[in-house]
Amino acid sequence: MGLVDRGRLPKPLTTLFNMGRSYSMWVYQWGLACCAIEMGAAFGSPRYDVMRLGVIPLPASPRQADLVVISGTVTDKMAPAIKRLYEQMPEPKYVISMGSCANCGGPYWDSYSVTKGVDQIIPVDVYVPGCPPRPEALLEGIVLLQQRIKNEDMGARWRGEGTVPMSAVDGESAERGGVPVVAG
Amino acid sequence: MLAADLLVAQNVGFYLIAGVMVVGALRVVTSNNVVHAALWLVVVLAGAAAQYVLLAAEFVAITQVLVYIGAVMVLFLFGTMLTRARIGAEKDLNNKNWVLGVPVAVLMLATMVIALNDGFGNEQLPLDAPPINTETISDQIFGPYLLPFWALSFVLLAAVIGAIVLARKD
Amino acid sequence: MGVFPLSPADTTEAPRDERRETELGAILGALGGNVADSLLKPNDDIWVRVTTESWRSSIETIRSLGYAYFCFLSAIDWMPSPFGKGENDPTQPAPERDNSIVQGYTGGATRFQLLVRLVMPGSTSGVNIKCDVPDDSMTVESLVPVFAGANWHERETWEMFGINFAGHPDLRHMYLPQDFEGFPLRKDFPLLARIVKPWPGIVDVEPLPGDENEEESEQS
Amino acid sequence: MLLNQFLILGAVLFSIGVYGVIARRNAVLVLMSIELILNSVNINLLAFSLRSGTADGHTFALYVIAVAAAEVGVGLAMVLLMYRNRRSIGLDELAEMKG
Amino acid sequence: MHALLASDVPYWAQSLLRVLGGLVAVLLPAGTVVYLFLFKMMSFMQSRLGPMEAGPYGSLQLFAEVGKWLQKEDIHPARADKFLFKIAPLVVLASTFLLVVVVPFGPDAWFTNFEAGIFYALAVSSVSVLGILIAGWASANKYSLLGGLRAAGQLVAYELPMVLAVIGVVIQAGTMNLQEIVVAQNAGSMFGWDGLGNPYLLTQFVGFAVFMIAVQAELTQTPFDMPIAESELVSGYMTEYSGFRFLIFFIAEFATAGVFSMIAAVLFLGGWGVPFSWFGWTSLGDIDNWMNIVGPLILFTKMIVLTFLIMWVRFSYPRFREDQLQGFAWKVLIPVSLVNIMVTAILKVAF
Amino acid sequence: MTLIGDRQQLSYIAAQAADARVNVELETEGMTLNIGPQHPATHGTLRIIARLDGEQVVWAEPSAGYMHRGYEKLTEVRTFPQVTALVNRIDWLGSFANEVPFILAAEKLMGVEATPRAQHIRTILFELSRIANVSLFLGDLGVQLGAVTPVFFAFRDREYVLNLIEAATGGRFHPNFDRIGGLKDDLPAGFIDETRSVMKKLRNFCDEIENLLFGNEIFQSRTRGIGVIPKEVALQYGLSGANLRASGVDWDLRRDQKIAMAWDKADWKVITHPDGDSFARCWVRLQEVRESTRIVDQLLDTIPGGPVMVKVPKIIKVPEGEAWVSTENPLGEMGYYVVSKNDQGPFRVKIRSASFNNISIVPWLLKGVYVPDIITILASLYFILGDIDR
Amino acid sequence: MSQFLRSYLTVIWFGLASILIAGLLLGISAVLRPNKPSEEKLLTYESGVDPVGEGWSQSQIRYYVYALLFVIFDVEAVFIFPWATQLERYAGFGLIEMGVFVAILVLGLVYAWRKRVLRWA
Amino acid sequence: MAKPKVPGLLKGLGVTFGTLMRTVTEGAATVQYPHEKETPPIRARGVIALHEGNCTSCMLCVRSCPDWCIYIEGHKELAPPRRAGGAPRKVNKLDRFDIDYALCMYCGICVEVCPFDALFWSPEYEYSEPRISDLLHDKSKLGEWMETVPEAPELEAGAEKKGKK
Repeated sequence: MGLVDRGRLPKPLTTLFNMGRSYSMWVYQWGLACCAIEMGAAFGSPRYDVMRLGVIPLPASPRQADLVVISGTVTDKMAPAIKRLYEQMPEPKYVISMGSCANCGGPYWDSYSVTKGVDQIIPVDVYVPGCPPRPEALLEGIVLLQQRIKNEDMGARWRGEGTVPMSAVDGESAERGGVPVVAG
Repeated sequence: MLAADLLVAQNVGFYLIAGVMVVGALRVVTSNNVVHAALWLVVVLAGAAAQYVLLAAEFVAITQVLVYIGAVMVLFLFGTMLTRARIGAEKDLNNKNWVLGVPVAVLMLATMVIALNDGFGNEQLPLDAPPINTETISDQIFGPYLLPFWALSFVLLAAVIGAIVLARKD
Repeated sequence: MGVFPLSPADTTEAPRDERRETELGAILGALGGNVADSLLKPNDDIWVRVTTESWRSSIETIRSLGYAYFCFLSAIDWMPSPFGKGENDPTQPAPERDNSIVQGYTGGATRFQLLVRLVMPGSTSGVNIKCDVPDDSMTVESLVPVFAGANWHERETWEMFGINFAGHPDLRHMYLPQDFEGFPLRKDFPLLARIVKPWPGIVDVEPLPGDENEEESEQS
Repeated sequence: MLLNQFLILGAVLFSIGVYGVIARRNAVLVLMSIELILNSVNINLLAFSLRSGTADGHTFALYVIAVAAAEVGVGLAMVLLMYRNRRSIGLDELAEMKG
Repeated sequence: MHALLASDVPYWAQSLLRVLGGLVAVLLPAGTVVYLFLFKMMSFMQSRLGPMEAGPYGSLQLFAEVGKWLQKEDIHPARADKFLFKIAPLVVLASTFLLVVVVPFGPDAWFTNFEAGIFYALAVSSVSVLGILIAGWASANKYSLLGGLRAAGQLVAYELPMVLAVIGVVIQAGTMNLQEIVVAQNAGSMFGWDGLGNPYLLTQFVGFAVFMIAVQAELTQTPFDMPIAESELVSGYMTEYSGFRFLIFFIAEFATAGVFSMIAAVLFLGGWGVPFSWFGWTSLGDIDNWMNIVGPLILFTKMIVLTFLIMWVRFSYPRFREDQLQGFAWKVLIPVSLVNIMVTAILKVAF
Repeated sequence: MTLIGDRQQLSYIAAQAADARVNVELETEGMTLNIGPQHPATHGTLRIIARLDGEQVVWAEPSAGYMHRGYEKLTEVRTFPQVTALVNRIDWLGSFANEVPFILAAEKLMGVEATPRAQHIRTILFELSRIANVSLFLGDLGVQLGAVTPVFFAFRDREYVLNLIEAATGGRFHPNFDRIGGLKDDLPAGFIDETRSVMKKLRNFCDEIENLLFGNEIFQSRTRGIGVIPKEVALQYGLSGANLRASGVDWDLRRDQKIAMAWDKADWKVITHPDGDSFARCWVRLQEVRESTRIVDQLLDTIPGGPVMVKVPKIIKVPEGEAWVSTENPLGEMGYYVVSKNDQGPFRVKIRSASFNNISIVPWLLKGVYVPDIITILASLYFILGDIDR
Repeated sequence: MSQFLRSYLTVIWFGLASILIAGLLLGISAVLRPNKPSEEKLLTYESGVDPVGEGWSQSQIRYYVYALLFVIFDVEAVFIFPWATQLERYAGFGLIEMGVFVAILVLGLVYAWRKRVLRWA
Repeated sequence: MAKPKVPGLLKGLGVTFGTLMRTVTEGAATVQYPHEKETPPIRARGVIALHEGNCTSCMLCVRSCPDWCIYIEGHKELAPPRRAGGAPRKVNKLDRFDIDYALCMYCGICVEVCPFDALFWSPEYEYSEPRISDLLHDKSKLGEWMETVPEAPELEAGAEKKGKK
């Protein structure tokens, strides 16, 4: 079974399911370091209120999560736990790497105990730069991810090709070159 | 609706439920996991409640659900989880002489079935008897059976005190 | 001794700090022969170095003088780093450095020194207590019986410097994975990332052709 | 519906319960088997009550349920005590302990 | 509705209609509660907006949720008891469905009309304990087990105040039939004035308070949410559940909130009815047929008010500790409700 | 304010110990519960290993290090400005407060002192970061105890403070605004008025939290008498900040220490509470936010004019010497022991962070409590992972 | 079939309906959803570290005492209900009858209270 | 304590209900991000913009960067003399100026040390990427950010004016 992930659904249905995935992203309450607080601000602050976008920060267990924001420094001691928790999330799952530490090690690039980027252990869908990124920057990352999900080809994801657009034509809108996702 | 239909429907219900109950009861005494046994017991108890309904005993049926399924079974599950409740099969849940139980039970069953057949044969139950309502039961309890009722309160009190004494640490 | 003009308040001649002088006097008096060296910087702080053997008893004595607040315990590795700071050009041989060990205030004889700060609660009267760590045994008495709070600090120091604490209840790794090797805060522990990654600063501006001898590009 | 349907169902449950009481070593399971027996009794009580058209059987069924609840309570408390003292709830071991 | 069905429609169609009605009666409150309260009201209480992007004002958020959960992988941990792990959510959901059976929605719009209606409701509501206990045990997870045990301990502790609180109403109404309780409230009068009927909220205020507190606890909402206490047990007995099975728990939780609110509305707020004196009715037989359409809406409104109360408390309070919770039930609620019963009984006999 | 008497305190502690002992005897197959590294209650990645008997903790130990980033080593390979930028991230909620003691220590070694205006602005920003830090604690406290709403209020009102900090320094979190000898820049226009109105909002927030959480009977029953730390034990473990003051020690480095900051220019109180339980710790913090808003308000009135930077060379070399400076940070006493060898960077920096000491008391404190109390106690001790692990 | 039994049949329909609707949705979900088990994924969740010890504990006896008290009082409630509906007819005597019953049970509660099984420590 | 004591439980309910009412009547504190955006403060450190003309590829920023995340390559060229008849000047020409935003810690040291005013802070923040390599902004991209660099803010009263960024 697994019609969604095999990409065997008619296109309207696929679009529908993609919409469902993009507008209902239960994000895992899991902060690592400084960025966790900015993530908390994005999730918890009424000023940003990520719930508007359909990103629901309720679950505390990976089993109910769709999205995990790796927010902060990944240390070598923490890395196995991160890997495991990512594994324990049910498919389909998405990862946002938030901040320099998670992207590349950031200020601790030369430390003896810090993993140089979370993408060394788990695949990442969107990288949000900043140290820490403003909450809006994280929101932008989430909006970007949502746009990509709306156009996503689950089959390709399943084959391990990452997030690729359903077709090249539609894909144009999903990829953007340096301009903010939603203007104005 | 015809009486025959009624008969059929009720009988079908009875046999279905009875079948489930017997299977459940067998699993209770043969299951090799205590929690599974407890849950099979729930099935039997629910079936019994359904049988009570068929026997037009609404109040008793609901009491069965409330007390047995809602309370006693929770007690059982607590009891098992407080002692030992592993996931998966367990050995040594049975006695060494469990084989002895089979003939005893079969013998007993045979005796009873013969006796019952002798005694009641094909006696029919009244089909359209009005369900015994709460009022009647209430009158029974607070009338002729008042004394057992009060005695019951002492039994319950004794149970509370006894259980607290037993379950306390000191 | 600052190179820059001190603020007017500090330019007065050799300030005296009578409060600290009394305090130091009391400490020296109580410790007696256990003191190896001491230093008082007026309006700044007190340093006392005690002998290794009397480490725990000295701390106990000082505590009984009213310094009941355990601030921190750590160590200092006085060996200059063999790697320098973010070696400018790893392709070049490391520049000659003075690699002799020079201890800081109150001197010392060994590469590692322990450092404890105790404070009198409710005031700012504190004292920094140092003691040498024997280079061979690398073992000092544990302070846990004196200050329960020293437990974690000693674990950290053990993990970071490899200094053993005799009598510590459980010297286990605290920060690093149990199988971590090496003692990161020793000066000779290399930061691999710095050694592996080429410093972007080495890629300097290419000189004009026929201009090779021009070494210094104008920096500001 | 025959009266015997219910009575025989009761008898079957009763026998299974008896088997359980004999065969089971685990005290909690024995208590469960006793519950089976009590339920079979209740079925009989109610069946006869329906036959006679009175509510006596109902009243007694209620009492049986109540007493059964008390019995389970005390029984499990004993099991717990046993477990606490002996780390096992095997009934045969209990017997050995006596002798 | 029932009269209509009984005469013209064959039994199977009746049953089908009832089941469909039941589905609506379970899922509609669940959806409403989740959207209106969990998303919107909670957000507003925190000066936020809640879901806005999926549909206008986030109105399609629930559909997105269902669409998402349908595609989520369903994980059964290797050490779990697979079968029990799988059926536990169904038990909890079934308990909700069995509960909604007794709720009367209008003079003729009911699914069943038991004589011992409220007694039945109390009985089946306790079935969900089994589901939760099984879920906690079968997950083979420590948080789950602790959560399950806590949940069971708590649910049984608060079942009792709930039962006792209801007894006051039963004494007043002299019946356990929910339909008759509704009629008794709406046809009754207070001191000879029948403009309000006699909602038991006014006479059984203590009972109502105890009942609502017990409902709060039965639903494991803050301040009684120890079983799923996030900061302690991650998600309690739901920790290991993923995919649609989790959603079933989720639906059941909020549907049960809705159904319990309906039952509370029936018991204390006059259910589907408005005071009969407004329309000159005196008994069930007099009521006009349109009440079968309006009645459910009235009940629904009352349900919204009561769920608002539940959720309001949920979003305002911190949670108890387990022993405080038990102590509260046994030392406060149960004595209070026993006293309430006694007082009600004495008054009933005296007047 | 109700007090728990000494006798009660002691009997509570004795009861805890006795209970734990009893249960150790009874318990054979207890359960080991991991709280963390990923757990909603751990503010990040602390791990608490607790052996339970039922729900009672027989033995518990925090296992730190999941956020260990090697600060002390990194400071040895960085220059002074780079270290300033780095130490921001130790206590990531009160970043500016992290910079100050380090800069002060460096200034002490160099023998320079910031201008009065710089000192004033430093103090204001210091207190602002304290407010930002502790207000989040107040909200998070609610989450730990199961109340969802306070944290949203906290994030709402904290944003105003962050706006101020960002307007002045350019960073919401990591200002990197302090320089040896003063500040990077002066305040932008409009800052003072804006700050005044924000302080009003913050006081209002404190009232809201007090009504919503602290006044709540459930909250009080959860925190009163839980996790009692007697004075002597607190000093032994080196607890500092609100945790120490909640045990009745009247000690605040802001008041008691003469350093180049402007706290003595304002009139404010040191808050203490004699109980030493979780409630006292939370209460002290709440009051401290109020006091901080008062300090900020007063300091805004008296900002002196002048430059914000003394003249220092562009490439800084700090003369040889050792210096210790600590300040009263939001989490407690944070200090830097800086050893310099006349180089561009420090030779060795020992970072004495408050949470490390505050958390080291946890094994002592958790013995015999119940699982929910673990959460209460941890929340009330208030730690930040970066501050423990560094 | 009598009206009485029909009502209860409805209960069964509802029970079946709940199972059916859940089963249907689970079925759809089973068709749609991916399934990619891995060893790590099937491991019990324990905050990201290896599960320690067994997944069960000898839980506290207190839970049991609470449950027991509940059972006893539940039984009491069962008897109060019919009494409550008929109270009007029983009048004063009914009050006494039930009063005695409840009073005796309350003794149990008081006993439990005095023995401090209602608190934890 | 003359005031009658309101139970804390009710006060708490009052706070949440008050907020609910305020949200309904006055609107939420929310800025609906993708549709409306707040302008960050002028000094906000969002992204570093490069004024290429000012850069002399002196490497000062590269060397002071704690994260080693700036990469500069350049060569020398002869430029026409400033005054007529003077000798041709040697000018550093910038070939490559990359900042790796995946590594950058946004400390601002590079902007501070730049002696030629070639680097500026821009408060822009919207440049998250699905591929990490795209976070390495090259010369032209850094140049684009220049458009978003705001004027330095006015200073608060009492400040000694310095016309520096």
